[in-house]
Amino acid sequence: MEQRFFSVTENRQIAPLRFIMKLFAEEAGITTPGQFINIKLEGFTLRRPFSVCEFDENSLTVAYKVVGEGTEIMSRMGIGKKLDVLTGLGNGFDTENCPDNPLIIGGGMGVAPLLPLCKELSLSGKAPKVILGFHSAEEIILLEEYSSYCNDVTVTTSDGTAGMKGRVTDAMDELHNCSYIFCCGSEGMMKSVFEKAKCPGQYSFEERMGCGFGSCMGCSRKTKNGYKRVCKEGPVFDSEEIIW
Amino acid sequence: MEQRFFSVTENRQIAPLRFIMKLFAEEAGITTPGQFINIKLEGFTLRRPFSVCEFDENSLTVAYKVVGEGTEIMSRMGIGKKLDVLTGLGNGFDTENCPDNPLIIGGGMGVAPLLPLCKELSLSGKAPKVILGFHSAEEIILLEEYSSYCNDVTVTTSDGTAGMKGRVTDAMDELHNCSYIFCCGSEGMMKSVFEKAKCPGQYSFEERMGCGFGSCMGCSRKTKNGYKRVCKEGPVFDSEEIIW
Amino acid sequence: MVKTAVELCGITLDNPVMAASGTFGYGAEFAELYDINILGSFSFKGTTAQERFGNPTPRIAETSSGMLNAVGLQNPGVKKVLSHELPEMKKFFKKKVMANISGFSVEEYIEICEALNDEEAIGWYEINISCPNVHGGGMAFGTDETLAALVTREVKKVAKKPIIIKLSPNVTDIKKIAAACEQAGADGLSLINTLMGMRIDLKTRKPLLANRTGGLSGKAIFPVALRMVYDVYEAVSIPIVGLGGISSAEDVIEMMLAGACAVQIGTANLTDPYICRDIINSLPEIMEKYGISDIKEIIGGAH
Amino acid sequence: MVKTAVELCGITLDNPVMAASGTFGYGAEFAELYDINILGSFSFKGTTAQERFGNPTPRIAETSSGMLNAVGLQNPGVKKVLSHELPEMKKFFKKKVMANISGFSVEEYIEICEALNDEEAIGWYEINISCPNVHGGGMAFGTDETLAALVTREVKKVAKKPIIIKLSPNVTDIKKIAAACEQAGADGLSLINTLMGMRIDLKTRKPLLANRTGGLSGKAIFPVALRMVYDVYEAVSIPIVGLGGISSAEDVIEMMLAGACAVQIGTANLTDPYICRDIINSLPEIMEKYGISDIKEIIGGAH
Ligand SMILES: Cc1cc2nc3c(=O)[nH]c(=O)nc-3n(C[C@H](O)[C@H](O)[C@H](O)COP(=O)(O)OP(=O)(O)OC[C@H]3O[C@@H](n4cnc5c(N)ncnc54)[C@H](O)[C@@H]3O)c2cc1C
Ligand SMILES: Cc1cc2nc3c(=O)[nH]c(=O)nc-3n(C[C@H](O)[C@H](O)[C@H](O)COP(=O)(O)OP(=O)(O)OC[C@H]3O[C@@H](n4cnc5c(N)ncnc54)[C@H](O)[C@@H]3O)c2cc1C
Ligand SMILES: Cc1cc2nc3c(=O)[nH]c(=O)nc-3n(C[C@H](O)[C@H](O)[C@H](O)COP(=O)(O)O)c2cc1C
Ligand SMILES: Cc1cc2nc3c(=O)[nH]c(=O)nc-3n(C[C@H](O)[C@H](O)[C@H](O)COP(=O)(O)O)c2cc1C
Ligand code: FES
Ligand code: FES
Repeated sequence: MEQRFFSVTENRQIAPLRFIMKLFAEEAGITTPGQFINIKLEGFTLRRPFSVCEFDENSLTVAYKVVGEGTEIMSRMGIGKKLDVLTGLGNGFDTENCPDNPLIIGGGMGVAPLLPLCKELSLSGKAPKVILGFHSAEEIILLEEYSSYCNDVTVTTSDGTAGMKGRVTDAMDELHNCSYIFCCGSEGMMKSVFEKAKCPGQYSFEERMGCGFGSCMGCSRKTKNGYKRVCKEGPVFDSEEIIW
Repeated sequence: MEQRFFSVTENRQIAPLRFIMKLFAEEAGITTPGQFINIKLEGFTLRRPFSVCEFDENSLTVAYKVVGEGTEIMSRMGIGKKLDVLTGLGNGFDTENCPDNPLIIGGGMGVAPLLPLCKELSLSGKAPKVILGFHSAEEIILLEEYSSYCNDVTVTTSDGTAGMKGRVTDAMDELHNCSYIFCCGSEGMMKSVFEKAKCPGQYSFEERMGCGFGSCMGCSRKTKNGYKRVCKEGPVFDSEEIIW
Repeated sequence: MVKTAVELCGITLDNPVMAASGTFGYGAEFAELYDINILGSFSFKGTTAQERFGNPTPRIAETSSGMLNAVGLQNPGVKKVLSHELPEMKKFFKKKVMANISGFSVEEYIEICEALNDEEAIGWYEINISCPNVHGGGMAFGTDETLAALVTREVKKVAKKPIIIKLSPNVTDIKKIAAACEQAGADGLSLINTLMGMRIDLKTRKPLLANRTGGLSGKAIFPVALRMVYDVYEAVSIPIVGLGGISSAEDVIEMMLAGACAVQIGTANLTDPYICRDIINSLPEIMEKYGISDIKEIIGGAH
Repeated sequence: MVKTAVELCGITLDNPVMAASGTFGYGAEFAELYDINILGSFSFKGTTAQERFGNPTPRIAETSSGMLNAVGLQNPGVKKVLSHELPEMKKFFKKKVMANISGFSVEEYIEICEALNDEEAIGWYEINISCPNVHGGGMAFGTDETLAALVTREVKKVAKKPIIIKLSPNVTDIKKIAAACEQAGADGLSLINTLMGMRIDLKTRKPLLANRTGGLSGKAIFPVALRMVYDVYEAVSIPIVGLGGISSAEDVIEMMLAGACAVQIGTANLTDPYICRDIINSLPEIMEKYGISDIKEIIGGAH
């Protein structure tokens, strides 16, 4: 974990209530797909945690949805705005021990942290398949980016306005012999995926956070290996240790 | 009283820790010298009250000293900044019943509300004399402006770095037969002036304010005519009613 | 169209938004700014039997998301309120007003109620047993359930209006005090008054307020007020007026979900004199946003 | 050079700034960021006899200038603290640490003290009788002067370190409780723990925290903490550790003027993990600004 001052270099709407913010610093501090940052917003006690959906040495991008006061303020930030950010938070996905054809499943804003994972897996010569689930066509985000790294991307929408009508678990039916899963989405969605998949994998969780760096025990989760902090030992947990 | 949104058209340092801010709105809402405004600053519960030191129909100016967090933030505001202001507050000076040669005495930032009074008196054909007291030369403000309305301005400084060395009351010694006084400064200074002057006059007071428009009783002052609100029946009180 | 009317002790309010005592005077300053008849009602400045100057100044200090006041119940006394303030008020306010009554003894509360009993403009008495800013004054009644019950019982005997007891948050167990007031005959409760607080001036190294301590109000105390309304709602069955740090229509709804059937806005009126109007105007839209068609139906909805 | 050292129950602190229990873990996360030996000291996470998971999540909510937490004393239990957390901590923290001890019975407090008595790294016990987030837990002791005195007396009998009783602000009269603890043998007091508060989610219409209520901390509560430290300073003669909403060197000085001989920083560590370092670094400059050459001399200066 490091504290860095980033400047906003891009902040644009990509779908109703959904935005992309690109941040620049001398060192971005993200080393692994699935890590997150915690942004300080003036006037608020708690920072706001966001997964990183793209990063290189000196920049990172977050895709965010406006849900409350903090994200509303973010959506109005202009280019050049300086932000106090804690970066390099959380464990991120472990890509070392996964098979060659993992399945990546994201739901809603949960597609964000899986994008750099998809990129890394593809670049390292693996051939991930991707399922992205949304409520409706207008909520689709990051699809182009996924398609640029992977040519097997399935989109589902609950209302059928784009891609396959249904849920991500319906799309899983089409895919035989999936042996490893990377997943991020609502807890309910992830549980369905896990139950359907019956295979090992890694799941990324959200929790309301106090600090975001392990000092307050605000975000604990019971696991088969004892109590773990979503912000420190997580947000990514191995399917073997998750208690649903 | 009215709520108006002003924009900052000028904000510049005029002496160490002392600034001038000019504000523009369609109607400035100030009708009488000695009135004040109450500025809302983001993130604070209480507004900040400032006397108006110059005004016309659609603009007004405040001269302020940086003393705490709020004025520090003001000092960094750029041109174009929009401010939520309650304007037209307080009674202001009554200029109808004063003789032709009133004495105007200001101390420190207390010189601010007396400037438009000096202007009005001069323009209405009266011949005010002015005494402005400061700690030292570097704290002198608005002297040029006073001199443009009045050619009998005496400056005193406690340390003798400019004008006459001493206090405003020392300067009063030089002036014979003063028959009416307009005064603003610290309460201690005003009391000395009053005791020395032994003549009628009007004195402008400061008090910590809750609302600034008469609804909270935060700023009450005992007077010979009962309890009065500095923000509503004041800030200017007639010497006859003041209990020192 | 959403429905915003609520009932408070038998009187219908067009909407649950009232202005809180001590921040709205007798309404005159606000009536210059907007038609205050849009309010559900308001509670006027705490009134004592005799005229009071209150505490010396400074009476006001700022805090993070809040303020301290130590006004100390400055008011013209009940006779002058009847002869001057209320006749003035009736020129611009046509609804029932809430009379905030503060006293230093049970006899004083009774004396004030008796004096106000025949004033038609008054809809409710708000019995302030919780002012933290007067020594030997109201707050002692509000911090002891036996005394709270005593005031309630004696006032109830003479009061010709519903009595709403205004509780202090400076207590270990507000549920106990609330229940004691209910048992003693209170028609309703209002909570919270201010939390005791203080600031010290680093330059003088002395307390900023002449009274040393003051009452903390404003957004900072909203979660404390909400918790107390929530707890008291489970302890009593009389209506609750919820207040403390409310500054938006969302806060109004949150407070009503906790159990308030009406709310009061205090400090926010000082920061923004139009806040009550703005909240009332935005309430229908915010209700729609959260799927509320009749605001009455959400009272206590979080339980 | 200004002097920043203070003394707390016989141990000298290089400066009065400590980190508060529950916001600093066992120091490890902060030691990665800066050398935490610059701190006066810190109080580690509330420790119980057995391991505790604490409350279900969500445990955290935001409020104006503050936050709510309902962690519920998650900790590995005293044995593991001794065998794992403290040995780890000693690798990077060379000063005496404050052990925050939480219990559900007098016996539990005693058991924990006995277990920790021989640990040299511990300078003081901070006996937390004020956690609002565990049912049937610590706060009951902190809201009743007889119980508070009982815990103090029994713990004092076995404790081989000075005992500092951490008081709850959720009480009618904190002076009474403070005095009872002093009489029962407390070596010092720390105050305040969190104020009980709550938030409701407008979308679900249910309390935001799984535990329903939580403890309010952060800048919002600073004036309440200050008032309590000020009052307690007049009621006792043992040293007071002041905390609640401190987030700047100015706040440290204000709290010490009220009567604290040392301070703790809690919530501010979560907003800004470098805050303790920054406060310590700026303290000399701010002391000079207000003409303070030796910080010890301002303790209680506002009285
Ligand atoms: C590890 C992690 C990664 C995340 N990644 C993303 C992402 O890539 N894109 C995205 O849009 N959102 C993401 N979120 C959720 C995001 O943090 C919240 O939507 C955001 O904090 C809401 O702030 P607000 O002020 O708009 O909402 P408010 O509801 O006003 O916030 C109030 C408080 O609740 C917290 N909060 C509200 N919703 C959530 C939530 N779902 N999870 C955690 N805390 C919450 C806020 O942080 C704040 O402390 C992530 C959350 C976590 C824990
Ligand atoms: C009627 C009136 C007219 C004034 N005119 C001027 C003027 O023309 N120029 C000028 O420089 N100052 C003037 N002041 C004082 C000015 O209001 C304060 O200096 C300013 O509010 C300080 O704000 P702060 O946030 O920087 O200080 P802080 O000390 O951080 O403020 C904390 C709180 O105390 C209040 N406060 C602090 N000092 C004073 C004070 N002296 N009087 C009243 N409230 C205070 C603030 O408004 C705020 O509510 C006037 C005050 C009043 C009442
Ligand atoms: C300046 C001021 C004066 C007050 N005077 C009274 C009063 O006379 N009687 C009373 O019952 N409450 C009084 N209060 C308390 C408020 O009515 C209210 O209970 C409290 O401020 C909390 O609400 P808020 O946070 O919305 O201000 C006063 C509050 C303030 C700020
Ligand atoms: C997340 C969190 C956890 C806490 N855990 C403890 C604890 O275990 N023991 C304790 O005595 N106080 C605990 N506290 C209370 C703090 O130590 C402190 O008393 C309180 O937060 C007020 O200080 P602050 O406003 O600086 O945070 C906790 C506070 C927070 C925010
Ligand atoms: S949020 Fe503080 S430990 Fe995870
Ligand atoms: S400041 Fe509110 S009445 Fe004057």
